[in-house]
Amino acid sequence: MDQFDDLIQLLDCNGVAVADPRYSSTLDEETLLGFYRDMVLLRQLDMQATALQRQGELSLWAPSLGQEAAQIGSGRALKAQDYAFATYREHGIAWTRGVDPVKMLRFWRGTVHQSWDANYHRLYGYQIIIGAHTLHATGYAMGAQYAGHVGTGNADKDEAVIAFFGDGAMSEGDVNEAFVFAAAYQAPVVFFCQNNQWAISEPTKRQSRVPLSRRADGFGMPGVRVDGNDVIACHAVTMEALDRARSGQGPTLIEAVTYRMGAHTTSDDPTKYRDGADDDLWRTRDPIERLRIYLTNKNVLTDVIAADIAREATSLAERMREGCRQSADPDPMAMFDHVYASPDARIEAQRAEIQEILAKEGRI
Amino acid sequence: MDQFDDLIQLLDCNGVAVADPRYSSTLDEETLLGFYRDMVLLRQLDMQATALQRQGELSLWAPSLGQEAAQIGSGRALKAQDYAFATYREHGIAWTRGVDPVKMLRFWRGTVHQSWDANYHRLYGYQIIIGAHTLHATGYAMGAQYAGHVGTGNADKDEAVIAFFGDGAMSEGDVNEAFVFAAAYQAPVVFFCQNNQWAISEPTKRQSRVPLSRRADGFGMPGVRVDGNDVIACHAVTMEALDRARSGQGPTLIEAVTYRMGAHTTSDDPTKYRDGADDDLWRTRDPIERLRIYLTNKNVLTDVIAADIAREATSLAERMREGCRQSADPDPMAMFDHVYASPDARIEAQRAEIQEILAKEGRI
Amino acid sequence: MEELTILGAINRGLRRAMEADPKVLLMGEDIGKLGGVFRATEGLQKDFGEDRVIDTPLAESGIVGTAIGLALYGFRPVVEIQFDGFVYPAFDQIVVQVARMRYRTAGVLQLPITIRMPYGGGIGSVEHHGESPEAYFASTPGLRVVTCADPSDAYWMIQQAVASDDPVIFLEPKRRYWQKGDVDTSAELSSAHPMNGAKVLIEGTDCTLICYGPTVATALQAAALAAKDGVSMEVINLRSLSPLDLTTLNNSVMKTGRAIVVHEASSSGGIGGEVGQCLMQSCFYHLKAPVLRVTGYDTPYPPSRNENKYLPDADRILDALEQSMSY
Amino acid sequence: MEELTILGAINRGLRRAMEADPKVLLMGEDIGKLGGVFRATEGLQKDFGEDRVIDTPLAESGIVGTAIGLALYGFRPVVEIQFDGFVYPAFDQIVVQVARMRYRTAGVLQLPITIRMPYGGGIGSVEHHGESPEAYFASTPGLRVVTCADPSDAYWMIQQAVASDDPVIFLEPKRRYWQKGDVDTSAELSSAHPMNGAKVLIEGTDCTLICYGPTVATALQAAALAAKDGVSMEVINLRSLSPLDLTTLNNSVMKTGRAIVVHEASSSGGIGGEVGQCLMQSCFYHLKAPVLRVTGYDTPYPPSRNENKYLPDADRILDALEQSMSY
Ligand SMILES: Cc1ncc(C[n+]2csc(CCOP(=O)(O)OP(=O)(O)O)c2C)c(N)n1
Ligand SMILES: Cc1ncc(C[n+]2csc(CCOP(=O)(O)OP(=O)(O)O)c2C)c(N)n1
Ligand SMILES: [Mg+2]
Ligand SMILES: [Mg+2]
Repeated sequence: MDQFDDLIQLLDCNGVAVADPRYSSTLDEETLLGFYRDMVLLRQLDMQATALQRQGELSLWAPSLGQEAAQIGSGRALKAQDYAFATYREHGIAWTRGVDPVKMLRFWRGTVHQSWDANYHRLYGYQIIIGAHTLHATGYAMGAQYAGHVGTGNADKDEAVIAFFGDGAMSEGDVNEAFVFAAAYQAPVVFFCQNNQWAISEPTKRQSRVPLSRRADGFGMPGVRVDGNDVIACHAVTMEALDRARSGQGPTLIEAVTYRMGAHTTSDDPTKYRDGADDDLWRTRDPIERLRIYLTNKNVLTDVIAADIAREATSLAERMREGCRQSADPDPMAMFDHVYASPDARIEAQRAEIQEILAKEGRI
Repeated sequence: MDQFDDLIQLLDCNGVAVADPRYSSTLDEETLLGFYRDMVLLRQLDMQATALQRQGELSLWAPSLGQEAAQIGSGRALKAQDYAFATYREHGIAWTRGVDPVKMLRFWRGTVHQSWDANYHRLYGYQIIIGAHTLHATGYAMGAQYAGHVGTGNADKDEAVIAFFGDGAMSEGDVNEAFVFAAAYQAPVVFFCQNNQWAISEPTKRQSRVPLSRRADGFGMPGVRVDGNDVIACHAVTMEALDRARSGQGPTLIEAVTYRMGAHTTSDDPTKYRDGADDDLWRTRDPIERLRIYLTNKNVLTDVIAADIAREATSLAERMREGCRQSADPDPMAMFDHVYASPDARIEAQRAEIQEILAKEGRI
Repeated sequence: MEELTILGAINRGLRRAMEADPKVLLMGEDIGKLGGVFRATEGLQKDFGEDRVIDTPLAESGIVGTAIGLALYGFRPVVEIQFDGFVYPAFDQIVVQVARMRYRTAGVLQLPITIRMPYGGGIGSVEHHGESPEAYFASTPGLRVVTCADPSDAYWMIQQAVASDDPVIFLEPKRRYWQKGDVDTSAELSSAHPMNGAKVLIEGTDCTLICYGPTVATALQAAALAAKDGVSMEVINLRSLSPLDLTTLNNSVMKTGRAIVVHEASSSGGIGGEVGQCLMQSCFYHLKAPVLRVTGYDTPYPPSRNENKYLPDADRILDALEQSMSY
Repeated sequence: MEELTILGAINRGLRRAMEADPKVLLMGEDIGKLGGVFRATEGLQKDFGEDRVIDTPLAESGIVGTAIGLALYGFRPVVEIQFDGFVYPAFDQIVVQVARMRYRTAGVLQLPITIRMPYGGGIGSVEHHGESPEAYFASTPGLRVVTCADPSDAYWMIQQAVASDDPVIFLEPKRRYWQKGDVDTSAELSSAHPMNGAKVLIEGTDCTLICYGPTVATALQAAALAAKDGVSMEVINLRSLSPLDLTTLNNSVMKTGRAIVVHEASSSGGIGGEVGQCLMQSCFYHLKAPVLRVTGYDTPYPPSRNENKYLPDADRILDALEQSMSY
């Protein structure tokens, strides 16, 4: 089957609003302009981080390039009380959860293991272990249930949880166990799979010969397949799934069909395993461009506003460069903190030992 | 939905042959009589082993009571060249693969870790780790593919693999990963899930709120839901799935809906978690009784033959009792064999040490 | 004072922990109506409900993984792994996620999760039901690994484990489950011997016998026999396998100059080697003999009809004692 | 003689193993077209086809579990785990199934599987990319655990691992992947130094320095510095972490009376303690000082900007040497 068959779509590749029998969107134009701004800034953020890695300021970076609609659309569907678990690629989710891009970089620079306060942003840090966090999200959602924060009818209190992962993750046992637990307990969790067509060098068909969204039914939850480059559709399906979750109707699996326009990470070389043809096809489906056309035609996105956003993007990039270069290296002695809730004799002895050696060698 | 809706059935609970639009059976009456004999002897085997455990001859036993049709029907569908992977409960499969019941007992007596020669019987030994062997089966099936023993059209050479497991196992990551691999490589493997309604004390609905067979579609393989107490139907669906596998058409998931009439194991006490109501319902679906009625009505199962089978059962039980009691304890020094392909210095030193101590204490 | 079995003490300890803190949840396979295959949670679902004593789907990684989420939400999950041999599917979640959450987040997030499991051999069962995986966990920074050897420790240590803000691997010596002993259930948790401290069970002068969990009873038996032969053994119950209470061990070995470590797990890579190495470093000039090990062999666990020859027993401990004294 | 990097030597060794035995298969994530994230399998799929160099779905337990089935069918799977930090989802299949198959079946079934993985720190990457999980495997009976430190060993040991009828955990020191050295690719496999034997790299008289994998280069550097100060260190590359080549170690320590073990993994429960305990037992009267350890700390692996302080270096080895000599 064609990978674009039967996708839920509300804005087509040419920036024309289309109707879908299953979903509709009531977003006003201000909100859509906001999405556009988010996506432009996210792309800027991503390109700047990639550049910083090339300049040796970061040890690694996983580009979100091309996945702006999937991330902004779903991220903006979350309410303040919701909680999200994401991977190393979901900078757009971190953005929608209010994480300062400068902070995001600290993980990639090797300064810290987790860039931001998970509880403050209600977003767990970048998860590297494929799929592991889908179980954390499910357990967190079970917690909301046991705490009585689901299905009370209070739209500002009821909580939902969302887990982001990729097409490759669909093969991990943990992700399938998360489906089992979520369905068994009808936990308020949304599984948002960004099918960006690749797991490093492996195409999605190496993981599955049928659309990933079809996996849902057999676990006893609805599966939704959405155009992952249509920010309006991604927002609509995520909103609906989160509402279902909050109201106690259980989990949903969303497959957002998108494309990893860049390399897997800055250490990857896609030319080794994919040719340009796909890139060209997907450039015609660019998530930002189609919304730009739509908003321009509607005269919502004027040249003045476009210039404002461009300026904002430039200064964001500047702030990232400075923030990154200025960020201090971690205190070596911090290596020994927080292994346990209280100090451990072995570890404290090791701390003292290395401190002495570093001092002696004048390395500290 | 009613758990019996839409089950593939060819012989109903009253022993009447029924038509099914999807499957039919062309088994002659001799073969069916053979199935009847198999099931009667399997039940005898199981009851005798349970008794031996009570008498302290075995440390444990997992009863197959009630699952005779699922095991004999599927087991008899295998060809000599096929390979099977089963669990601690599939004595009926071991029976159809020609394993001497006396040998089966050695594992449960604590004499050996594996009761029989897996390669000779083309049946891997009792697997205790839930689901682990579904991956072994899938890999073995991939091996048959790479070796060119699949889809050649030679019905006596083409190989298929079958993995047996339970309803609880459907929740394990390994089983779901096995589905992923089998579908990705279109491996010639049949996943035969005996849904006996219970995983120790947990009912199937704790694992899944939808029929287990529905899991298949989302992984890209057919799912079949069969009356697991109908030996004819179990045989038919397994035959068909194995043929598909051998001819290179890939994996199938079969859910055989049956019932664990006995305890989980001899250490279990089902009265703690289930009432007699289910037992009564399922007694009316007894797999042996319905075939007995059918064959009796057809005058295939005469009193004379029935008496022969009864005698055979009695002598089997006798042979098991004697064989079990006579089976020698393992040589303590065998504990140190076969850790590595060649002797290991550490281990040989440990062997020598304990040998000396046991000798000194006159314990050997 | 009440007489309880180790199993009964764990059940009572769990009950008390649940009464003390409404955030405490139990999760596992068959722990509800059945009360667990050993009945450690018997009666708890009836009294605390299905939302606090949760029967889970059959998936160990799923159990531990969702327990992590529950802990992040603010609950204190107590996970039961049905048998030692079934913990490995959850290994990734335990050593990569549970053990490191506090460190990874520089203290922002913590996971007060207790993972209980019956462990050790000697119950005459089939493969995977007699294992001693403690070294895997004890060598993982961020985990606390403890084990009990009598009803009083079982009762108090399980409560300390649940109350701990660090994740705790709580190992229950299954073949000693029915061992009886007095427990002062009226005492305060705060007055209990610290979970991470070893205990000198018998004072002695000639050799320190270090044991834990199921081998404590064996060690006491050996010490009694040695005493008959006029050899005075100091028996120490390690209790905490990580972190190790080296202070108590050092004080003893400084005095005796000899030590033997006893455990069911294989020798190579086991707790005994770590203890021995630590004692060599801390008591080098005091050691009259090398620290010796009496352990399971460097093989997988054997079929149960051989387990009585695989498991450390008094004969083997006395043999090691003889070796040690001969230096 | 050819000059190769460790990475190139592994690639060449795999190629030679595949040429020598048509039953040899490679499996893993991204090992095909991409040639692996480090390019260890570069060009092999092109030359041997997709049926012998198999890109797998993203599931480590699935990879090892299906490799078991393939081995049962008669193949010799070589599994690549992309990074040390991603091996844990496969832990159950490795320690419960792979390690025990021969023992479980009393020799009827064997699993000649090689599980390769880049390991160790120092490449400045994010969490999970700098781990040293060797102790988990070395303490598991039934597994052979080896690691290489130079191109020649890499070339020969990978072939020996693939040819071994026992399962082998093959650890590749990723930060040394690009280290160059001469390899006599024209020699016979049979003439190579045995996979399970340690190697004395430098003979010395004052102290034995035991290292393996990524710490070998560090140890050699420290030994050179010590030599300048007139201290003669004997440097031994362990190579096989299980089983341990105690004969070579004993011979050295009997001579030097001192030993220091160096590894990146945490100290507690690491290989160092096992080696130290064994040496204490075998060389008790010859030890002039306790065996000392220079290792990673008892913490999870730190953020990469601190790793150069976490990893053992010459300063720390020389400090330990000073301590050892001061006894
Ligand atoms: C358990 C585990 N195995 C392997 C890896 C190495 N790895 C990192 S990203 C990746 C591919 C993930 O693909 P996908 O799930 O589609 O997410 P994407 O990178 O495309 O966003 C792999 C194999 C890992 N991080 N964790
Ligand atoms: C990995 C693992 N976890 C837990 C167990 C303990 N256990 C043994 S049988 C069983 C229930 C299995 O139920 P099911 O898969 O339905 O098979 P059945 O026993 O009903 O045939 C459990 C939990 C195990 N053997 N392996
Ligand atoms: Mg992807
Ligand atoms: Mg069942």
